[in-house]
Amino acid sequence: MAWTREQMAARAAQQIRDGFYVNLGIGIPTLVANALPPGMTVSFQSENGMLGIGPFPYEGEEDPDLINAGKQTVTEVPDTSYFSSSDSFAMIRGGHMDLSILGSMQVSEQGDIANWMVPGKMVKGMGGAMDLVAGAKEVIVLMEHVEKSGAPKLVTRCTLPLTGTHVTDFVITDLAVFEFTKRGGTLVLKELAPGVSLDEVRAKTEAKFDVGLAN
Amino acid sequence: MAWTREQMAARAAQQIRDGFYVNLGIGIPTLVANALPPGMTVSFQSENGMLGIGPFPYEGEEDPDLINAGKQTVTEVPDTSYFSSSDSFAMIRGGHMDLSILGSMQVSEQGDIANWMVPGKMVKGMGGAMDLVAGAKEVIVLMEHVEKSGAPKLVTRCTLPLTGTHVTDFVITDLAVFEFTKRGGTLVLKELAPGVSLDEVRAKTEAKFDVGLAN
Amino acid sequence: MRKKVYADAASALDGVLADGMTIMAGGFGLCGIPENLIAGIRDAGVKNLTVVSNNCGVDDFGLGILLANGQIRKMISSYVGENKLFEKLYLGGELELEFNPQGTLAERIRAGGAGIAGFYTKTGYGTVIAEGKPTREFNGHHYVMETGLTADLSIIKAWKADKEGNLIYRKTARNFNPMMATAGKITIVEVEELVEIGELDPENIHTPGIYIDRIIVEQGAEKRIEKVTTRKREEVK
Amino acid sequence: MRKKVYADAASALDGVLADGMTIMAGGFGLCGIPENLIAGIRDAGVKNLTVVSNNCGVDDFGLGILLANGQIRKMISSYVGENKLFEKLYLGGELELEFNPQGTLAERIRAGGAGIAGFYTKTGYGTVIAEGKPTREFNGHHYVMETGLTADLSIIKAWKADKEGNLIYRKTARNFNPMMATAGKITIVEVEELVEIGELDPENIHTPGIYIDRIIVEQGAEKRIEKVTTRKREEVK
Repeated sequence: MAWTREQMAARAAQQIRDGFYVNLGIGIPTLVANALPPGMTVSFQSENGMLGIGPFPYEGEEDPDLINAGKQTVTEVPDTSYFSSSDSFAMIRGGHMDLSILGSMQVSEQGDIANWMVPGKMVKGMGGAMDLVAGAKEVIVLMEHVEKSGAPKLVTRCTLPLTGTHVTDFVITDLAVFEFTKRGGTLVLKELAPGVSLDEVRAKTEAKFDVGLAN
Repeated sequence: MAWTREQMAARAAQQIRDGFYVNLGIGIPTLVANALPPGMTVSFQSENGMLGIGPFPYEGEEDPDLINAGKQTVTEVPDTSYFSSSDSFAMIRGGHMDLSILGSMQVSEQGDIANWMVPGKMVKGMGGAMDLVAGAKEVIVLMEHVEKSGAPKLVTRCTLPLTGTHVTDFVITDLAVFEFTKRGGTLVLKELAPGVSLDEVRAKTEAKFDVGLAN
Repeated sequence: MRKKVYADAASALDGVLADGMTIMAGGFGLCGIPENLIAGIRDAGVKNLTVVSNNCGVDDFGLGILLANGQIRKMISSYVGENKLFEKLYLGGELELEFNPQGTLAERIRAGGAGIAGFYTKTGYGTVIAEGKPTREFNGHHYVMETGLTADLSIIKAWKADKEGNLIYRKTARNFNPMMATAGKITIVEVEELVEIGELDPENIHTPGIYIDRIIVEQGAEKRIEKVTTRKREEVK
Repeated sequence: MRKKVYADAASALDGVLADGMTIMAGGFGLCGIPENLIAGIRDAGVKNLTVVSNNCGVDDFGLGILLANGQIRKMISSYVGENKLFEKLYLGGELELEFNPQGTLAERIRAGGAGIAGFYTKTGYGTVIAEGKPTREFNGHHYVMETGLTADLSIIKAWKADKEGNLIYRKTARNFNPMMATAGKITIVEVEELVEIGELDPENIHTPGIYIDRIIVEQGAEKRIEKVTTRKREEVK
């Protein structure tokens, strides 16, 4: 049975180490914060200029000056710091974020990501995604295994405009977990969701991958 | 009679307009702060990271954490702000300083400045001088008209290693005041110190200059 | 004497607006935007503007009101997804759009204010963003050259200013405001509170007054929240 | 749990030093220098260091003690005029020296920490500083390309840290410390006071804790003043 969004987030949370500084993209990645095991010290960064993000505020305590990159109201934690957008992206681009977890429309077998633009549809913009994939020490993509149409999202080459090339380390879908041997290296299937068969994953994956399942 | 150092500084102070943000180099330029007419609002910047510099501290009140770019102890004023060296030079390089007043060993008739290095002597380094001459909106050189040896310091071409090219707007020496028509333009003699003759200035100046003395 | 304080947006904008000019506008989404100054630009009716701002407001608020009023010819932004009017104008060819990755946009503005004419970033290498731009290899990695960005006018929002223009921002309302303060030929700030010189801590001034030409105290700002997200309060034991 | 706090310089430097490494050291003159950490490096005896620092201390203090101990092979600085030993070693060919204009040095370090591989500045164009470096014209002006600078280790000085490594600096002791904090593969800070997490104002943190790996509380620092300049106290009426 395929993983739910929450289970995908929980699986991604397993990749987070104690002490990590992490940037979470919008969508499924935002669920990762709630899936962390207790007792871990992890700081979340928001690219609009905040390190150390707390939970949503209590009703009535929303502060218009305190939002995350998804424009949602959030709160401080005791070690929060605020900074400008240029300082924020200096942090991201300079390789100081341990991990960026973000959604994608396609990931190629070279680790290219396409997550910001569908030609013919209105272009919303890439926001901070190109900086995050170029800058974070580790990049995890969290996405459905296939399009609503059934088309594979793990592809030989991205057909959509790219966000970055050779930037993916880890891909977690509702069906399986993949890891790249290194940046721009080989894609390896590491885990299957419970009840999901290798054949199903093969059928729904266009990208070439090695099988490295633990037994 | 040639101007004293204090008189040179006073002449330089006349170039400062109300509201100016000014960086003063070490040596004679530091005297300019004391020569300002009362009632003017002028802020002095120090490239080690301070805007709004007060006078020297009272004896016994020196703060090792509060120095100017000449490494002298200074004080705050009510509108002081502190910032990092990169922010300080962003301010300088970005063209936000109205005026930089600095000493020099040579100035050429193209407005080139050479003020940081004498070949064969120990090299101390250029510090912030290259950034200041490249970045300030207006650059005034305050220097003796000739070397101790009698050699002219206003020269056809600088023989010493350059600090910047086409960067001088104004030159004030103990004998005279010169202005460049524009950056990289023509050098024009504007004033003579009391009792100093045009012939004396001609004799002691290698650089070609036009005479534009007020009568 | 520096006289930086103006009575309102109209007087602060007087003499600095012109058709076809480039304006940087601070804010991220609707957070930390200069509401009064945007309204002042709408009222002035100046046209054919190029606006540099991370986003373009929403349909009826923020920079959206300049769009609705037909004043913007071109946007330089990283994300404009919250604005339906934007889509309509863009698809109708009435609006030019230049996308910059958010970090590249922030850095271009910082560079513009800091006298850095160009810089090399990994961001966007191998993507459409790099097309037509010089690239260069450093230590085996590929970088794209981006250029510094300046504006004829920057309109920004801060929390507090003293009368010299020293500024502090509040929480994530800081965002693009500090860099834009440095990159405008003229910079006007809108603040919630104006204090006397000497009341701000000199160690904690986010933007030194040298960057600020004019100051107004914000009147009647809405400070709209784009996406209210909350959690339920736990039961009191 | 992040465990960033160490007992002293020796323990904080344990395992991070190696012959031939590049070290960035904060400070301007003798102001804002990490005295304990410099002494710790002297005690460790590591050799052939490349040191990036605006100055090189004085003969018997600051980085001067590493010079005197023969540990520095190369300096990258903007001004070394206060140090006679420096002159002797340099003229004797025992010391390499790379001068950077002070603003270029500051920006190279910021760039190194910010993932900017290179940038264009007007500073030094047409001078010996530009020799061998790429140049480029932007809007009719000439610029020199300078590269980002990083280090194996940065040793910096701050006023206060919380246990997460959020830092604030004091007055002009800030100088090069914030950029160097971002440009070291490992960054160790020496502070005058360590406080609990939550005690520093989140709006006024000069360096966020993400940049700080290890923290020590300074013991017995001299904080020497290079040039004491004072004025006479006015007569009390």
